[in-house]
Amino acid sequence: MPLWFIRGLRRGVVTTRYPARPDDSAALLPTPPSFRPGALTIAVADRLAQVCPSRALTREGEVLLYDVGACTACGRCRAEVPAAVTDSGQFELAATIRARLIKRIPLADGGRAPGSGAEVSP
Amino acid sequence: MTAGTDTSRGVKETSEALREAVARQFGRSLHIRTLDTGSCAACEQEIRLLAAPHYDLHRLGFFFTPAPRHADLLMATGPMIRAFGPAARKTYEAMPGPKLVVATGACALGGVYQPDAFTHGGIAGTLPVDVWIPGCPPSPLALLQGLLVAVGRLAEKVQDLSFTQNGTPR
Amino acid sequence: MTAIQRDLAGRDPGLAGLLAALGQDGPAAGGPVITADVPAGRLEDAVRRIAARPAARLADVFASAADRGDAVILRLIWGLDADHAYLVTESVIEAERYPSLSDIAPAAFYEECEIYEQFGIRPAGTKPLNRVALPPIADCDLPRLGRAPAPPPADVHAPHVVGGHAFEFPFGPVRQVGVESLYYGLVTSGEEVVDLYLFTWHKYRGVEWRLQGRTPRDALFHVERTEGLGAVGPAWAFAAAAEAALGLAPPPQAERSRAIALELDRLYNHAAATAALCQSTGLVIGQAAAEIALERLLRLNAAAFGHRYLFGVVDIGGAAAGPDAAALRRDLPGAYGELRRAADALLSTNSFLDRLEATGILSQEAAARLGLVGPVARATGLPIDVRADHPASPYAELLPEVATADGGDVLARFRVMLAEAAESVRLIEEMLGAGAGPGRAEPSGGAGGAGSDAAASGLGWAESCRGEALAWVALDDRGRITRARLRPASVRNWRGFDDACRSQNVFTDIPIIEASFWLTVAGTAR
Amino acid sequence: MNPLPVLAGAAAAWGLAALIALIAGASRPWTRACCVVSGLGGAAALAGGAASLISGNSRVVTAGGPVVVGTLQLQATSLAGVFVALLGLIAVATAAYVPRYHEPGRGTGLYLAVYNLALLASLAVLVAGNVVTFLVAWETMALLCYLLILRRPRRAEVAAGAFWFLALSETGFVLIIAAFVILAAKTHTMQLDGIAARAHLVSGGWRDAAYLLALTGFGFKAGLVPLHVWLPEAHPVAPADGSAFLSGLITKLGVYGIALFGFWLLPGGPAWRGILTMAAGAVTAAIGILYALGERDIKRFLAFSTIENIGIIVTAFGAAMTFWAYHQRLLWAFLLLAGLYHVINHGSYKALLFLEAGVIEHATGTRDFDRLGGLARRMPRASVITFVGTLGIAALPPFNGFVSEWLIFQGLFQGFRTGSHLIAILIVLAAATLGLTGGLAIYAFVRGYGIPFLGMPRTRQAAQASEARQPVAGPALLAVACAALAVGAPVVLAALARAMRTVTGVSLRPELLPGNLTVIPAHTKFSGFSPTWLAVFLLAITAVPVLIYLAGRPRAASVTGPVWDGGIVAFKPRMQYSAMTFSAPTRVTFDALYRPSVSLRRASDDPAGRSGPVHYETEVTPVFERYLYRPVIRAFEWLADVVRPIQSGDVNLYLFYVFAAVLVAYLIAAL
Repeated sequence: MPLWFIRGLRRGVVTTRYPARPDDSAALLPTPPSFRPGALTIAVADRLAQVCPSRALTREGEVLLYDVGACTACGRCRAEVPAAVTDSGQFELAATIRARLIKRIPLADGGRAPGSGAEVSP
Repeated sequence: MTAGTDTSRGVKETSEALREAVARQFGRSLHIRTLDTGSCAACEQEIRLLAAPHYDLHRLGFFFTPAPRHADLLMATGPMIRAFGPAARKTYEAMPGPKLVVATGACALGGVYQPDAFTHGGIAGTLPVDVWIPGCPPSPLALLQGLLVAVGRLAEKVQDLSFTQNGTPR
Repeated sequence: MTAIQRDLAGRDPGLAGLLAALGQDGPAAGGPVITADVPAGRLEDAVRRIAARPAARLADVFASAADRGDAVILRLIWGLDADHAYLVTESVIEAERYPSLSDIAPAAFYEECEIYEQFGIRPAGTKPLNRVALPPIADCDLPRLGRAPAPPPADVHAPHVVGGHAFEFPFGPVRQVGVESLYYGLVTSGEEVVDLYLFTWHKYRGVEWRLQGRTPRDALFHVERTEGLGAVGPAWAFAAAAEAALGLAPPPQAERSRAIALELDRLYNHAAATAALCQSTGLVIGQAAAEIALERLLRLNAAAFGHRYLFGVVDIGGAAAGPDAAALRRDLPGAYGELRRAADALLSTNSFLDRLEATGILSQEAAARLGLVGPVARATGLPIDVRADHPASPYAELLPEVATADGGDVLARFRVMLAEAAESVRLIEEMLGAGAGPGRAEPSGGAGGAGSDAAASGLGWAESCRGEALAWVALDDRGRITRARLRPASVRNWRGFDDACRSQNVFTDIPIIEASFWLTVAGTAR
Repeated sequence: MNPLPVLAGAAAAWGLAALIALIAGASRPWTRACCVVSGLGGAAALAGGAASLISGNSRVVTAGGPVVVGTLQLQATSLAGVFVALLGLIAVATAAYVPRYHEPGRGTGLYLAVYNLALLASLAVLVAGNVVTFLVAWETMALLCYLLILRRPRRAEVAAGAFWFLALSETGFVLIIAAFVILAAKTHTMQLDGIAARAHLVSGGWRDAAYLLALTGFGFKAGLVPLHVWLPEAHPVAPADGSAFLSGLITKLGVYGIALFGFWLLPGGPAWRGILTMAAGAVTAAIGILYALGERDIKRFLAFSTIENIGIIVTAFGAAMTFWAYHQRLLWAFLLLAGLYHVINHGSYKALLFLEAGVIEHATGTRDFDRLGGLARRMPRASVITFVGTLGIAALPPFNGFVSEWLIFQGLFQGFRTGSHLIAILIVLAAATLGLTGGLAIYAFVRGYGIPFLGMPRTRQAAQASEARQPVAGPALLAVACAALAVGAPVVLAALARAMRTVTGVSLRPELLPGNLTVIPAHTKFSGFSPTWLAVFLLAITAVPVLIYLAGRPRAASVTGPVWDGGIVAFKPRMQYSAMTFSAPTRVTFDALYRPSVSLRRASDDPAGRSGPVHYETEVTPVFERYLYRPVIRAFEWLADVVRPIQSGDVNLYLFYVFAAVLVAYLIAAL
């Protein structure tokens, strides 16, 4: 046992300083997507909603409803439309009210502009 | 969006009161009981790692306890299998008040499983949830943040996030 | 692993005879998967013939509803390890009863119970069946894969002590902190463990039911989340099954990408098992050391594939993500070094070894009888390893070392895990050398794949961290799943758990045994 | 004062009670009347016994002229006084118990008649003044007890149990006769005090022979291992009050016999005699409690615990004799006193426990531990009373068992005063054995109380048990006695010390009781404590946490929830410790003694996967019955076969036998 104790001391401290200081291992984590409204047309929104395996994305009229709680950060939407979806880099997502996890993302001008959204000006 | 929304609204005020009561009564020490309502075991692994050297939640005054009688906070994972519902309710009722429930992981929040004959698709319908931690599985860091939000030691960030950004994606 | 053609040269000529006996024109049925139709009348005889064969093990038994009528198709999957082939026999069962398979091949008992619950047909004979998935609730009517059993006979229940000088020690389902829900019924005379049985119904999610009607890619999302600890193996098996059905051949770099993920998966699971062993033996510092290694391995996973538990790596027809080779080369030695140092220190700590030696002994005979797989089987000296017995790219070229031990106790399992971890590191480095990355083979023709637009089915397998994971998928002509069978290794190895515990007289050894099996309830109650 | 008249009153009362029962046992009021009379007799016996402790041995009274069996002579001795008092106590308790326990009826009438006559006969044994009276009374007592056990003769196990009792009792009787004959022949007197006075005339060899015969003969009745086998057979089949009487008193008559020979008729003797007695006692104690742990039947369990306590008493006696051999008269008298004190204590709580066993059996219809459970809620009165008895017999303060066992231990711990290392070690060994016994006894009675009274009911009968209309007064009285004998220990011991002065001639009073309620084991500056103050102190201590709780009770309304069960569907009675599983560790540790046999049956033990219900059985081998008595019985059967030919049934042959016998007699006379 003392041997173990010494090993422990030799090993040194690995403990994160979070929340006092940010932890850089967070950069490795898969994080929920972030969307570029400019690139989100109705067609794109429907494609995203269609590939989302956890039904985190649904289109409600001219709004893309994004349920961060249901999202598993699987990255399929990003793979589907890379131009419109990127990585939010957020991992501090705890909410005390479920509704706060549901985001309403406006679609680009009623979705008139088709395509990848690359030509949509921000 | 999910069965849980109304419930969570219903318990909002109480959950605020609870958090204050918790802060008052337990100071900065809190005992945690976990509850697996049908998870895939990944959330469990992340929760176990909270006690590991890299995260060491004891330094923040959190402790795990196997006995719900000693627990102040219930970390529930999984989509709440219907057959497990009674056991989950028993566990919650076995805890002394004031008590908090933390829905942990996408399953518990209604992400992976839709309500059907097997599961409730989330725990909100069965237990009054106070804090929701997304992620599949939520990383230990996310869990730490959730716990600290639960006891009111960190402000929640998510309501200020829009998950939209302009400019071309990285 | 998708169907890659192998010639029959390496095979024992007896196989041809066997196949002939099964009514197959032998050599024609080449390839790693041989399918044989066996009429219900000749099923018993066929099972006897195959079971009599050396190194033939009944890997899985499952049923699916026939297209017409309420007949049931009973499929037996045999691992003909010596012949490097899987043999799938199909029998159409019209009657309520079918010949009792477990009397010939005991490994089939658990599945017989399962099939009774799901399809309402039961083996001939009067043997009582155990409850497997359906909760013991009176008006429980969960959707089934087939038709519900006719009014269920009273003899379907978990075994209970009904009398005498023993009592049931209830444990769970809500157990220690941070473990899955699982109910032990521990039947004890006060000192010795007379019997031990498990309830897993409170985690039964009906995954196989919920996969029906989905596209394989959509289904894969759920397959990965069926057993999250060690998700790569089952996911790969499922993907391979779908690929076999669709006739896809993933590009080599994608296969290596998968394989790297699989070995990383093995690494972190063995590290987690080590931590669990330390926890169950009360060796806190050792646990901390193992957990440091575990956390570093998980971060390595995240760095290499973008997910700590390697979800979303495997894809139908290839790999959705490729490893960050630089990150792997940089961090793998360090992370593995942590594990190695912790393990070396543990293996020189007598107070630790004393708890492991001669604990949870499982005889080789029992392991073979119950059809156990993976480290649990290998620790009894059974060299069962899909990567060597049924190799497919990239393992066909890598020729992985199969680590075995004898004794069958917890220590043997621990040693096997450590040896495998070392081997995994070697394999990863080799595959990195060969180059790995994302990639996907798109269906060539219609959804049916391989040009044919008829409904297709396929078998897939992979050596997950817990042992052989099998999957069998049948697609309709629209490429949607009509029946998906998942058989993670957990399903197999739990049935050896009570034997191992019964070899013990001390309750406190049971957590140690559980840690050394390192199974998940989620994998069983899928 | 002379207690004999009082005792005569007791005898008369019991005779009258027997008469009433015989005539009008069928009617409830008359049964009550009978019990009242019997109870009065008991009170008289209690008083008389106590009196004879103080007043010393009365003179011998020759009641009536020559009877067929010799003259009837009576004497109230201080030694017997202890047992007479106990007899009275038990008689009162059972008298209060019987009316509610027995349904009036012909059988009950007969039973009560027999029972009161048995009381009478036991009293006669205790006040017998000469050998013949003693033997006649003894045999009468034995036969009446046999009838007592035969309350329900049609049941096979009843007949068997009763037969065990009779057979061993008669075997012992023969040895007892031999012992008395030796003494009477050597001292040329039949009077007991005469024998005591002229004991020095008996040569050493004959003394030892007589003592060994007596030890064995009375050992059968007392239940010394291996002569104990009748207790577990006879106790369960007798009615509860009968068992209480058998265990509380009849076994003590055996102890009385041993004390009679060891301390009055043949005081002292060589060291080995004491060592032998002590060893017999220690072995009996250990084996008794171990077998008690193996039992499921409450009454068999209590019977084995009786064997254990007899062992403790006899150990004390043996140690006393050893001390005599080493001229430690003080400890000699002290250990005798401690043993007699334990006799009273055990009589009180064991009778209590047997009476409550009867209550449980009536309320639930079973005596099987593993079919009971949760009775504390259903039967609060019974559970409280039983708890008192349990604390007493487990030798836990503040009750009486603790005081007497403490005294015995203190006596044994002074083995070093013998001056001989070997003897000191042997005595300490005996103490160690009693230590093990005491520990196992606590274990056994945690089980004996916890399994039936705590937890969940294991059967429907247990769940529906009701103690309405069940007897209370009798056991309650004994519970009070248990407390009084502990709290009032100084008084009791004072009386016993007086008796010791009569029996041993040693005056213990100053050493034992320096006043201020303290008790000192024979030698000051060794140890000492005050049972009275201990009791007070314990009550105070238990009060403290209660007060603290009441003071610091949270103001908020407390919530009562179900037991945390790990979320299982429902707790089932089979999910709790049963009597057999609770004692499994001892079965494993002492398997050399138990030789347990295990059988595991299962609906399907298929190698593929066990399924269906399992049934686990473990049985303890009855070593003594199987390896000691069965051969003997076989031998007798063989002998019977051998001698059968001479029983031809031919009259002439029998005439020839008579003739031959007469001839032999004449020849002997002629020589």
